[in-house]
Amino acid sequence: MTLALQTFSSVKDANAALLAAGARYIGGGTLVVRAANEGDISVSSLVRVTDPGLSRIAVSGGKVRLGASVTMAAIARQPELATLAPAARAVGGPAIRNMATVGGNLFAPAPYGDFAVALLALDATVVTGDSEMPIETFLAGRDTSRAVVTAVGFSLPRAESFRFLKVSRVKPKGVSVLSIAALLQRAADGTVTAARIALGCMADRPIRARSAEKALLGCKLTPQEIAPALAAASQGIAPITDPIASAWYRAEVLPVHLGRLLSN
Amino acid sequence: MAKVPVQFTLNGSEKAEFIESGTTLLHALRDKIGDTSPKGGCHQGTCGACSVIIDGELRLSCLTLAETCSGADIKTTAGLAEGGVLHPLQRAFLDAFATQCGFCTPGMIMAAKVLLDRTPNPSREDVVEALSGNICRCTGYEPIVQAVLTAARANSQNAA
Amino acid sequence: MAIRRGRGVAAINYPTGMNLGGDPTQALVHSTPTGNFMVTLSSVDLGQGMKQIMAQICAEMIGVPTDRVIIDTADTDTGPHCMGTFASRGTHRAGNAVIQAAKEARQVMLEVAAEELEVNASDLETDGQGNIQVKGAPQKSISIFDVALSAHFKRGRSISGRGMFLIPRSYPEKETGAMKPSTCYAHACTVAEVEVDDETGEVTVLTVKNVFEIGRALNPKMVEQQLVGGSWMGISHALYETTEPYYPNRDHGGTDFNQYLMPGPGDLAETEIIVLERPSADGPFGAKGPGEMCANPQIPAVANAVFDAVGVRIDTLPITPERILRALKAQAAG
Amino acid sequence: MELRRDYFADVRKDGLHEIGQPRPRLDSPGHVTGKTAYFADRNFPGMLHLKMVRSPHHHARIRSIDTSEAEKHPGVVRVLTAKDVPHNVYTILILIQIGPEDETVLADGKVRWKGEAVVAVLAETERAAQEAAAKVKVDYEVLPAVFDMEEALKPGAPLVNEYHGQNYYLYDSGECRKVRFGDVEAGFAKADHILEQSYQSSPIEHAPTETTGCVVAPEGNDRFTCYTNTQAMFFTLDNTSIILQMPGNKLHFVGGTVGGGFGGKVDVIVEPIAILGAKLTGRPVSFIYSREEEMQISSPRAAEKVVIKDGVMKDGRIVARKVTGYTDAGAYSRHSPYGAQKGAGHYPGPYTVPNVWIDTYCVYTNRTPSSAMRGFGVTIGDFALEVQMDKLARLIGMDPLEFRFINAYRDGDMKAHRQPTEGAALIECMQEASRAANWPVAEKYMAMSSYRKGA
Repeated sequence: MTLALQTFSSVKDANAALLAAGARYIGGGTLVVRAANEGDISVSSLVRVTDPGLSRIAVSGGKVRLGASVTMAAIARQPELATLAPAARAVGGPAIRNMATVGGNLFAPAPYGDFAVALLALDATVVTGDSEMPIETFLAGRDTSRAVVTAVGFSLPRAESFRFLKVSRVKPKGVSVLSIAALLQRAADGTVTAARIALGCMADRPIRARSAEKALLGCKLTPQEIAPALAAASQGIAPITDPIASAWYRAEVLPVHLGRLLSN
Repeated sequence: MAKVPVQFTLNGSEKAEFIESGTTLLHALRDKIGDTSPKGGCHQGTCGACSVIIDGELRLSCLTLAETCSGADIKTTAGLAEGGVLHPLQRAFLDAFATQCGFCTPGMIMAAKVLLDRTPNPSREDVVEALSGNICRCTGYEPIVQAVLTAARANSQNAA
Repeated sequence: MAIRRGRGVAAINYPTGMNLGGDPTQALVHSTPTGNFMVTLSSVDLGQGMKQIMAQICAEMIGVPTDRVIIDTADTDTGPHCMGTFASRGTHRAGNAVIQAAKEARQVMLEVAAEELEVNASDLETDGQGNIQVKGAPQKSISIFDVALSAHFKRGRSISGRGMFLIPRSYPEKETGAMKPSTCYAHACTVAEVEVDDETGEVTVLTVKNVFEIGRALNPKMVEQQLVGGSWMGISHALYETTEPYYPNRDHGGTDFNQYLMPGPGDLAETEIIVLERPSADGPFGAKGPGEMCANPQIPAVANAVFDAVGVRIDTLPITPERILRALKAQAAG
Repeated sequence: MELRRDYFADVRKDGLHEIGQPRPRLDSPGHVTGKTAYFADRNFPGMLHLKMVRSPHHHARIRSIDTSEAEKHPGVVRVLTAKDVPHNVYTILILIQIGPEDETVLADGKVRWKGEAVVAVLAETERAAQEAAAKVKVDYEVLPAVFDMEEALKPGAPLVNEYHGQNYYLYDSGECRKVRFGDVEAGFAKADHILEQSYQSSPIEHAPTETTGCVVAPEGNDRFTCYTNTQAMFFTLDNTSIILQMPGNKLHFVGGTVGGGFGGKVDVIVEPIAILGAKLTGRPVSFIYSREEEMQISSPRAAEKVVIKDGVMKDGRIVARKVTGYTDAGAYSRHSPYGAQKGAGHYPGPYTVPNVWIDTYCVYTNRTPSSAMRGFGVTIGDFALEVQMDKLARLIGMDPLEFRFINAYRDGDMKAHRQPTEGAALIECMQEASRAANWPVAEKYMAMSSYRKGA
């Protein structure tokens, strides 16, 4: 058997082809072509879709819709998405960013998937064919997901309410020790009225820091007031151990980096 | 084995080949077309030695399937010198002693070229960012960063 | 949060060539009909520039510019034996072999020139530009181009030479360990300055000031290449590199350049290189091997600087943020 | 870079034409135009691709190997096992009489590290070779493995390598290479302070951007041309000749510019099996390590443990130094016995110590065999020595740089391995570092010289 590429103009036809054994969807190729190059013989055919709609970025009325084939580079250079640029630029080097897609990032195992961490904080909706689901639901079931992801949608955060941090050993392009995305709504006096915090590398896929979110409510972002949230951040996490860092280290420095991100 | 036609422009000349479906652009360029300037350092997308420019954008040829490049305009380091005259980046790499084993050099030059094409007067941070996907094990990077900055200065002086 | 600064020093020496000797390298040199010179070897260029250095050595010995020397190497059908490119031996061993071969070729060349100029060969010298002239009477001269033509077509001489360099093998004495590991040593001293984040254990190397004594910088720009790249690798070894991050546990070995950590272009220390030259007794023009030792002193210098900054000793390489953080926590716990 | 020609000006001859000149590199134009030819830039019609079936276990007995399904796989031309290799048990330093032969080209009855080569598959495409490799069935009986050097040296530890019979290399001097100089115990007895410390490293990869590999083409006259990125042409050719029991005149090795070596390409690993494949199929063969193989299968720099015990006087003199070094060879020797004894010749470092005791061990464990790397046998020792020097200085309340001046070796000083010091320059390096780093030391140290009066 050889590796064959099948090209379809519609997602519907691609979804049908993906039911075949050994078929895998190819977006930017950074995950699946690598796997094939490394000898993953479970992949025998690659399925791609040329529908230009998959590469469309739509921003209107504060709502964003990113086609699944939109690349990290396209997001990083879109002026209306400047708030998200740090998260898009956190992925790979320039060449990888020209290839890696929004859809692919949703499937990238930790320590990859930094952009999906941002999308989780934004409470994005993941669109697959006819159905839509919250990103949290999608991530939980991604290992068995067969249908092509076509887009993600979310409300564009105001610049001051969205924060993103990636910690890596190698600069400027290294994979994550951890990544954090935080969406914070604050009252006029600076008190947090709503918080959604997503973490990368604290599990095999992006997760939310629910205890920390709760603890932040009613707090001003001062070292004293956020301390309980930082203490809570490590609750319920099971960080990955990999060549970059151990679970112990990731758990130890999560509150430190979260504190820096919040009080910056 | 299923063979599929691919046709693209490589360094200004038309190329048409029949390749096995699923072949990476890196293999197609090196083994079919004979342009060995992109190097296979990892086939994982982690070293940058295979970097080429496709329609003006830096890409990793090891992760790009050749058949997705039909109709594309592809540039490699082998096509950079025109009429035997080195490109300013190539000249700067020579003058800065920015090559040792040379294996990363073609990819580095591709990464630097897309930077200078878009950002003629880059800052050091711009250069560092542009080269960040390319691994060099010999030089410690500094001579390469300096070469790119020097080439940018030479370009802007020529333009002035 | 506190960023704490420290500095550390380390001084080292390093043997040139294969430990205990016994590692031969041979070279052949001959002229083409038009006075270009071919050096034939089987030494391998790993990117350090061995071919360039052999060309400069041969050019110096013969008396021609370097671009008139061609290096033919790394082909076992043509090149005489070389033990290999390792142990900082390339320049020292192959360089000496090329010197000897070039000397022999030069002697023939001077003899032919002497016949053409009708003088004694011992009265001749080269000007380094490709000409042979009478000592004290430079107007009486002949080009090496013409000498080569004469040798080939008129005099029937082969302007060629054979070179061989071998340091006899030393066998360690069983009980005392008396031995001769090497004939010459390079030296270095590095001062490193670091910042340590005492909440995360992250280290930033701010500056490294490296002083290297390498015998003789045969091509200073190429020496600089080695020393700058080596200094980077030393820092990389100190803080980043391992194939087994949880050694001796065998799990989680990195398999790519994302997982195998090395400093990126955004992590570079401000690097100063100072070179001293104390020519070695047996090196080509006094050269020693700079290629390996330049990556050594940064490792302990960085380790000592980390201690100076935060007061904990990390005696296990690499000095990761995790190891520092664990030590800081142990220190805080008393 | 700054060349400081004022040091040692009296012994250096200047005024040369080419030497000392920053001539441009003649290979760089090829590098910047992508025209430099590396071994993998050769492509031959009909070339086969070799993929290795590797051990998934750290230590196991091989009960059986079944290659029948793999051989039937479309595109497969040949499958090689241990019985196809004429001289399967080898060691590379046998060329300089360092034995015993202790490693298999392809595993025979046993695997001793995770990743060890067991079966080689030659196929028309890389993909076909990968698919067929997955069809090779190896029945393993997993054995206890040992990863920790101290554990490996304990009685009753799993035996890693039967060709040695114990988990350390046996030198002519016994279980370790020894250096004995002066009376180290007497030195400790009179010392004002004793400091014993232990240092540890883990394996380090050369990580050249070009992975290890070769391309072999039959010449049609019973000779084989092997395009390779080995760091040592004849060393590799001669070892290949032994392994394949093929006269050296049948082998033609072509190297050239290598995409980075750093010591990682002096093992003889890919060439013999690729040439064997070419010989048995009559086809060109390409065997190139994947990046995963380069990172985890190719020999790394050995992990080392170094224990240093020093006796030091209040005035800063080191009066006794005892060093015990352990080199983690992994499962096979390769160059490690040589590296371990290189350490013995290097200690106690560039310092003059009157009483020295050195033992260096080469220890076998069930991990990827280690081998040479930039600074072989010395790099980790220097880390240990120089951190120890820092600790000693602080222990006696002395400036770490001044402390080194007090102990620095100078011309004529007798080294522990009984060679007089020649050509020393440590003092001058430290003097220049003192200036460059603005790290002042007492004037008497700045007035020192590596030269000895009358030396």
